[in-house]
Amino acid sequence: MNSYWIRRFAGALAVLLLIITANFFLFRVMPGDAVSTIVDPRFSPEAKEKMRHLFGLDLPLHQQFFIYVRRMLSFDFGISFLSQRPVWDEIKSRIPNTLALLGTSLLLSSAIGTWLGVKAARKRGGFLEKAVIFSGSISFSFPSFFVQLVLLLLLAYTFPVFPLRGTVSIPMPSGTLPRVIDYIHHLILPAGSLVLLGFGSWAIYVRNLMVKTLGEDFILLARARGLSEDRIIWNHAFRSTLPPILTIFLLALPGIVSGAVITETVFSLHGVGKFLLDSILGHDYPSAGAAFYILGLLTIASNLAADAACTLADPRIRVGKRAER
Amino acid sequence: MICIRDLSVTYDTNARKVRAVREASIDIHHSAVTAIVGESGGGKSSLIYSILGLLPPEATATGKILFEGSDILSAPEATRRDFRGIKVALVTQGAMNSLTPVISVGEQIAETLRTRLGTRRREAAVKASELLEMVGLGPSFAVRFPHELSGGEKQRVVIALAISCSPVFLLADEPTSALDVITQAEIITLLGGMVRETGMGLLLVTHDLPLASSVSDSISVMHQGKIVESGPAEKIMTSPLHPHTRDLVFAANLATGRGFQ
Amino acid sequence: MPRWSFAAFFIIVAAAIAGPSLLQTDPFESVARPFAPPVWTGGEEGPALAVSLSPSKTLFEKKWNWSPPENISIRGTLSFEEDPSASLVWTGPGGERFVLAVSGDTREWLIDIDARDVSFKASLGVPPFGNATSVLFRNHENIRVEIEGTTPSAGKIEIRTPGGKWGLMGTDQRGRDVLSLFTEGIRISLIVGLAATLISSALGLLVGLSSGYLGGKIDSFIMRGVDVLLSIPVLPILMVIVGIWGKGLWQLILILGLFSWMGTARTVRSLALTLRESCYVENLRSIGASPWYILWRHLVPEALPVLLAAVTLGVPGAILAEAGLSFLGLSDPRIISWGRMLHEAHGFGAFTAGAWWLILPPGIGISVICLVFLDMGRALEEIADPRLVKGNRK
Amino acid sequence: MFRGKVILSALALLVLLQATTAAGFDLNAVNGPKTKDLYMVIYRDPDSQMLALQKGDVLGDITRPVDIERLSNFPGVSLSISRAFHLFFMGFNLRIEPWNDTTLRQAVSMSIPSRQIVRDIFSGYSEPVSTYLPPVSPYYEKSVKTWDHDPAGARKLLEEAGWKWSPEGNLVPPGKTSPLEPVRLLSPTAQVAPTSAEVAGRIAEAMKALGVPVSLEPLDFSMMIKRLDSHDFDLFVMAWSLTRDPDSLFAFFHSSMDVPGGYNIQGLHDEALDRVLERLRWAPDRETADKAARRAQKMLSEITPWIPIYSRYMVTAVREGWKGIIETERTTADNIWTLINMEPGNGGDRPIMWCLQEEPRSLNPFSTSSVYDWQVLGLVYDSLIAIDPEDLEDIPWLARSWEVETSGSGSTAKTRLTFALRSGIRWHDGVLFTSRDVRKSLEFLKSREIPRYFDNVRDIESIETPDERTVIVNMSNTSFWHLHNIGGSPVFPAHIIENVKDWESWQPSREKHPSVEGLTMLIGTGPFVFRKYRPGEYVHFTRFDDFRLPWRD
Repeated sequence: MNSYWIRRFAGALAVLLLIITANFFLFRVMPGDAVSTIVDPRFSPEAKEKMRHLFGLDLPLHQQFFIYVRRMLSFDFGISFLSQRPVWDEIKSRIPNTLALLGTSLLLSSAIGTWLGVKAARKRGGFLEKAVIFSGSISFSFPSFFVQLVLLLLLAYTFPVFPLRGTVSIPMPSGTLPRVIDYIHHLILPAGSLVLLGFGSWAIYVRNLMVKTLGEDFILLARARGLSEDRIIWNHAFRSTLPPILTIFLLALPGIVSGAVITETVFSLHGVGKFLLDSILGHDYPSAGAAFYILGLLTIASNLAADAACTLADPRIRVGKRAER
Repeated sequence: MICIRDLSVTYDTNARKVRAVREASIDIHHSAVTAIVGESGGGKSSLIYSILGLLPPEATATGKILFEGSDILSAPEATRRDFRGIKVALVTQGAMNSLTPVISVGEQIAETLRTRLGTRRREAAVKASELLEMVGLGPSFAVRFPHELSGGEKQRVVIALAISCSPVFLLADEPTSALDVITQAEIITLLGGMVRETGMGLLLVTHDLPLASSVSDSISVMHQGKIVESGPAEKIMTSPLHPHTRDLVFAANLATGRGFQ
Repeated sequence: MPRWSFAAFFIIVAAAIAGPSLLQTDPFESVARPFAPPVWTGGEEGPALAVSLSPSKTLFEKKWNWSPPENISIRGTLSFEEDPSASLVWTGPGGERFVLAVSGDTREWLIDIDARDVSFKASLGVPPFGNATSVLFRNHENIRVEIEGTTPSAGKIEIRTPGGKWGLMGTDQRGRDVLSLFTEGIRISLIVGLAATLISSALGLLVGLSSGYLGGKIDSFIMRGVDVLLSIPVLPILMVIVGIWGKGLWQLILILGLFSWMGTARTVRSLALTLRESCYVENLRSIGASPWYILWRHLVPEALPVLLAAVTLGVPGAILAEAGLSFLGLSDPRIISWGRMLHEAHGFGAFTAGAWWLILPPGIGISVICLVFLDMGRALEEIADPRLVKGNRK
Repeated sequence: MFRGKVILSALALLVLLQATTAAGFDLNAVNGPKTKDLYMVIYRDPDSQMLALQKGDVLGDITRPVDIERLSNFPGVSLSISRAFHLFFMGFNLRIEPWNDTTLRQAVSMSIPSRQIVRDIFSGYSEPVSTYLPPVSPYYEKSVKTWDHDPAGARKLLEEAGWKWSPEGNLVPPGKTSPLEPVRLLSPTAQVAPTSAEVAGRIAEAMKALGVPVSLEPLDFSMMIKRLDSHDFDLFVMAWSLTRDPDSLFAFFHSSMDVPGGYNIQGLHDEALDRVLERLRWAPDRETADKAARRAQKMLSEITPWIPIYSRYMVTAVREGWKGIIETERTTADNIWTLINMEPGNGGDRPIMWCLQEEPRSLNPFSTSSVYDWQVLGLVYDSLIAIDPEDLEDIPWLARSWEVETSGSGSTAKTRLTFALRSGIRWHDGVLFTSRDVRKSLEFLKSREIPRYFDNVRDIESIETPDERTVIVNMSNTSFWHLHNIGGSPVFPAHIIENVKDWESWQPSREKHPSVEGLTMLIGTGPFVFRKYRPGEYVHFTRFDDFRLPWRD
């Protein structure tokens, strides 16, 4: 059993190393030179040279690589070129927002999607099945930023139900409970739009899996034993489809992380995704690398979590092959 | 006993209409083994599923199936559902996934006992291990998962599940065709033994005539949805009337080296 | 069984090929005022005015029955025989006279007036944010413009007011015709969608078949690689690479193709695995057929329906990825794609200007194309795997 | 304002700008800071900024023409407009053929329709210029040779100089047979600077019409700067934001500045111009500086190393319901005086919500060069001299009065600045402000050679503080601008910067103040006390009660 886990952790480590190396080379290859983004009539040539030395851009490449790996693992991302502040400080304040957005939208869209998927598989040809297929295709085809822009315009401007931007209203309400409510109130539109866009694809995946499972022999036998339809659907069919559903979790995760980047841009949320975009546009090596690294870490961590859940749900992996008799 | 009178089952997939069973009539008696023999795909399974009321949506069954005198074909779904497992049980071919892969074998049996007979949790667990023993599997199997069992062991669990609520009739649809010859023999003797001990009626559906003749009391031959010939096992084996039956008997003797009398 | 999507697909392809040449306006050239609503929307915006004054016609008069136009521009040069003393006089609402320009001391009189110039507004006493034309035009009143003083010997001046409305889909923030931008966008979306997916499917087929068929060490190694690649968020890495490679259309297509083959590789591998164990491949191998022969003559045709379904389902993914990247501003500015249109709409204030005719078409366009490919993909999928159809008892 | 007879001229424009300001502006009437709380709210997305402005909780600057038009007739919002220290131009690479040919440059500048470009792209909300200093600058010279838009005249000019056109319409230099090879115009990408990319497109079109085969090359900003620093370009477009001092002309056009990374990007080497620029740079007094600046502008318009295109207007949206907004001809409502003087119209105490369009980067006064940081730091740190918003003259701030003396003569002449400081000024943490703070600040900037202040403090020879109220700064050479450079630098609290070891990573806004509760190490003498910066959301200030305007002493 633990050989399984060792392999999973080794895989995760491999992904981590790949991200760090990709990170290092991708940004070093970037044309453009960091210092030159800080252009100010008052800067003289010698001043610019000083800045270039400050960020250690004049060391040989391999030396920079080893320092880079060591620093990445210790979360010391160096100084951001744009803000001259430790990158970790910048990202630290942004991670909670991204986590909140990612977490809620992932859980909600998977929960709603799964529940609808099972219901649709149950009544084949029913109205619900058509609705699920339609909503699924919508979430596959509608560009997320377009839907979000329209939602923002409708629900934040024409009918000011939700706040326009950011994660906290100004001036900040005092006391923890009002602040939490205020935070949630700010998060409803962004996370809600991600759920709206995401649950359809979940429903379709789950419906297809359930349809396959319901065609198996053991369902026929369970029916032959006179078990109630609910028990058959939830205790037998759903429980056996749970492991593959959790693997969809793995596949959907990178997509959701990418979705977060666009959502943070549209709703001007202070998150890691938006930070990645700004750093890339500003040729800010350390920040862009760090943001990409954090997004990668988030994906790996959730991969392992989904893996763990998958093993718990699927005895074929958890139990493996115990000795005969 | 179950009397099936002029049962016809037709499937109309949007491609074409298929009449799988055409006015079949057969009687299934208590504590006796009735066999239906025919080439595979001849409508045998449709017959079993119409008894159970588990035909797919696009299939329609006409005719009458009398269970202890009352026609269950037209009975409402609730009563038919109540029948399943208590009155009439099913054993299928037992290909790879005849058991829910994620629930332990013992739990699946206990679950049936709890939900169908309302037995309490601890008692159901005890009964489950007894059932496993009855079908020749030790108590240690209760905690095992289906993927840890061999084909034969899985089939035994399916049988245990079927008889868990001591049904009046057991319908077996090709129960042994996926197994090797030795396990085949063991399963058939197990089934035969149960019919004798509990007085349960067994409807054995198979394409294997020698196997059928070795255990069943009466045999009906089915060809293209119609029952062409019925009769006691020896009569069918010794003096087949219908040409199709004769071909089957000839093939059976050829296989067992007895040659043609 | 042909579904609506196949018909829609051909219409879209036809529109992409024939579209741009049918429309006479060039997508880059500005044709009307920025954010001009489409013609068929309500409102009493006046029509476009295009009149010229010349030595033979020094006066122009018209009754103006609409609200003041967005802008008026009077441009041209007049030349005189001797030193001129002429002035361009505008008689507006209530007979008020405005001298818009006076001839200089040279024989050439260059007139260049535009109502948007802050200095022109100042000369009419209109605050810098006001609308100069509101002084010159009023609903249901005459407008008169005349060259007084010495009559010019040659030359011409043109008086133009951009129409309040424009064409079927109005104009964008630069006054460019949205309809021609939209049809241009169809072509780009199709090219990106199809090309990127072809690359990714070809790669997917290659990797999937070889790893599925060869099996063993290679298979587990490739599959580990696929898992690693699948666990990296695609958009961030696309952003990073596009940031480096530059934003050309073909680089974008190549990158999209290189980062979306993993899904297809997985499906094809699982298909190849099942086929490899199936009997007829076993027999082929037993009669001495070479692996390549088996792969090429049998596995590939078998994998084709699944692949075709995967391709059509992959197109929406590529189109949305391109739209996402252009929305973030990471695509080539010279290429008009729907994502680009939405990016510029978002960046240049189409939302605050309420220019729905600039926002809805690209958004809906992307969705329609994706729905079409989705439906075709599902139709193909059902051919490849009938069990998804209703009723699946064997 | 009279109707009837109308004369179109720039004069009318000046009259116009007066009309929009409050009735007669008197600096001494300014008092404050009045409101208790000031929030700088971060709105990075222009749409959400517009929505906030319309819904009424924020005041701020707007740039997009569509926003200006929408807010101009929006109830409850009033707009103020003024010229800005901004100049957008196209530069040539004078080091290579054919751009070293002056007539060609003059002809090209005649072919570019700056007025039409400003109309189409800015809907008129920018000012076409043809000089090398923005019109708002006090040293702006109007009577220079302006190459007005006249395509036919441009072709005539080239024909007289011997240029011909190839059959395909491309220019053929005099004495050559083959037409000009295709050249590339570097411009920032539309993502970074949308309007600049549009203007570059229009310029390329105009030059193609003249016969110069130009193609646009959009680049990321840092890539472009790299190409410019290594002189690997033909043409480039650029926008500079300048200061009220004209010494930027020296930085842009003096031949000594033609070094990689220097500002003489176009590589201009002109002996006569160099001498005028040196007179400007090291002018002993205002008159020589003024004369030299105007002379330099006249010479430049002949040489045309650049083609100035436009100078952008600053437009600020102000919510009605606030009293005491300060607008002048040279600045919109967005200035420190307004923040000090404004208060809610109907009494009560509502916080001011001012819109910040970008995240303040590091709030480290030494290392940052982002304008958004300085919108925050400018409220906290004061300087010895302030700038009168009306006529841009120097007015006392931390220094009550000052003297500029030049000792010695000729090449050994040196400038000496003596500042008399105001008394009774306190830092936000209560410590008294003395001459030691000024000396420590200037020494800190010089000793650490901090890039941002490097050019200001480089020529300081010695600093003396005879008593707590006077500071004497001896410069190593003479220049009229020393007063502005030294007097304009922010003054830091000595008791805080003394123990700053590593200025690059100093984070004053994040370190708690050792003794005073609720304060950070971001301590100044300014009208507002920095309280909290919540990344992505807002920067919160409160009123500094001990703050007194100089004329309130």
